[in-house]
Amino acid sequence: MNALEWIAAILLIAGALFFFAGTVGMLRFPDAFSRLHALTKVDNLGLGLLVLGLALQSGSLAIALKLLLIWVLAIVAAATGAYLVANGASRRP
Amino acid sequence: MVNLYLVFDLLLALTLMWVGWRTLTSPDLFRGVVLFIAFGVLMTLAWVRLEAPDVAMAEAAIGAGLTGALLLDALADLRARRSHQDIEVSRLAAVSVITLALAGVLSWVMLTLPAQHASMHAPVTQPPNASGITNPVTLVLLVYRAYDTLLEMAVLLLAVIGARALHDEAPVGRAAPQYDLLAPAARVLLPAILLVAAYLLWAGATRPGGAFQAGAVLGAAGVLLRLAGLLPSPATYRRWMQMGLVSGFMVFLLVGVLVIFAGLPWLGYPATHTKALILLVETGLTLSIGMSLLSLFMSVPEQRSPSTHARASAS
Amino acid sequence: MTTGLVFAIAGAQLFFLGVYSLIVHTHLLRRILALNVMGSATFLAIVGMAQRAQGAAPDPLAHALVLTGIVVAVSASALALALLRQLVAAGGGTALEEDREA
Amino acid sequence: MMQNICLALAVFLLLNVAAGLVRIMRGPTPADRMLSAQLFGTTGVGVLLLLAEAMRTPALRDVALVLALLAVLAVAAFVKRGWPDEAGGR
Repeated sequence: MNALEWIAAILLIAGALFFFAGTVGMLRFPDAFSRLHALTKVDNLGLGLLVLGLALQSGSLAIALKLLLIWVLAIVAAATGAYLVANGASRRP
Repeated sequence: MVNLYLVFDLLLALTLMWVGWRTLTSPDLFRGVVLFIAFGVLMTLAWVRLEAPDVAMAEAAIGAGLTGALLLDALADLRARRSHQDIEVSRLAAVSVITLALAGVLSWVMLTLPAQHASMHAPVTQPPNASGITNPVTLVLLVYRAYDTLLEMAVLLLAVIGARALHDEAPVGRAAPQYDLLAPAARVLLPAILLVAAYLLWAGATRPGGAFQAGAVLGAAGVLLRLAGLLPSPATYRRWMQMGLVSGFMVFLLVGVLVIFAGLPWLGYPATHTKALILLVETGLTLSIGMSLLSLFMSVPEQRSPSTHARASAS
Repeated sequence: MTTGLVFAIAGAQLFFLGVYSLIVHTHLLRRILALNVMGSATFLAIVGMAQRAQGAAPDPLAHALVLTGIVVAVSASALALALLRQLVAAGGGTALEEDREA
Repeated sequence: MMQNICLALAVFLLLNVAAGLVRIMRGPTPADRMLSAQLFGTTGVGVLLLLAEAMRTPALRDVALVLALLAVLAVAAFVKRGWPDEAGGR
């Protein structure tokens, strides 16, 4: 493995750890709002680091851009969903 | 060295069975529906492992997206949201034993059946002419089994007619509340979704994708707009929608019949303009499938349900 | 054990799980869910069996069949849900009459 | 090597998905269940991207794209229409 692949591998593992942290938070945190906090780490950092790692070692600009697009769209969708659920939950006893 | 693929497959299959089981046994139907959405995500992964990316794409759009939205939407109209097993103990035991035995027998047959079968693979991967279509699934759908696909569109159309016979479109008169982020987000996402639909339609000739996936994505875009309250009153575009609904069936039929005058068999394609014709048919199919899914989502008796009404005015 | 066989057998279990649920539950939404699970299970069995041989190439015929099947399944579910809502709106409840008497 | 890492991480993420099921089961509120479903979708996108690399199937990125875009649909339907009044309905 060359240096670039090492960096990519480290990014991928770091991303996976954020997925793990998010899942642990989802299971351990006490209420919906703090669980939401855990979920957003997965969408932003978890998927973000994963995309970065995969883009680095893909060696193709087209693939890297597509991965970036997937991440941006996932963030827009996830942020909207998180906001809607939080807003709805805060308006209900 | 452990075969990691086998680990992945077994873990996925077990999770899939567990989610299926809990979907169908949870007393709380809302939980059942959410589990079914998770089931759709897991099915997408299963298709990927079965080397069926075409199917995975449709499942991602329909199983993990549209079906969930449909079920949640229907659940809102039901007052009875709990469901229990409703059967005597003796019959329950009989049903359990029989279904378990049948599942065992079927699994045994699957395990012992010799793994030889006639595959379409060889003829499909060597196209008879230079059609330019290299995605084997698209070839099956539009060339080898075009008759099936045509009739499948008719079935889809029948389902829409059936649903619309029950209700007309519900009005979308509900004002969007101020806090609502869904409408602006839908405006941002809409161009992306439409672009993806067009890309999948185009990609279908050579890569996984095609009319069914693009149509599902298109339908999802419509459903998102409707949920965000961005669709105008159905009365203003009813005619367009009806034309869209029948476009796939009609274009397909027209192409299928017109080629007869060129001396070709029914639903055959001329050697020269195959790709253009297939793309034309696929565009029609995409519109039809998208409109059908949106139309099925819209044919709900929203105004008749008191519980929905109360919630609508409260929010 | 190949990937195809793993998912084909999972499909077999899920199918009969759906049958069981269809029989023992009377709530119609549950039955629609059960039919959907049975549909997915059938699709898994079709594609899985086509691919059960070691190193088998994917069968495009099975994929095309399942692809159209998924679209038909969702439209059938939507029609069933529309019927269920009509039943509820007409005051018929969420179970069929013969089931409520039993 | 890289493919093995991706595959191993995909298995790891799938384990996370299985663990996340516990939250869908326990709830207690509908919001909790729906958030878990959203976690499912995002983790699914991650698994698809990793498998695209491990299985050398670029088309899986398109599947991930579709999944990432349309997972919001269920949440939107939930918030707009399907939010039950109480944790377990009635």
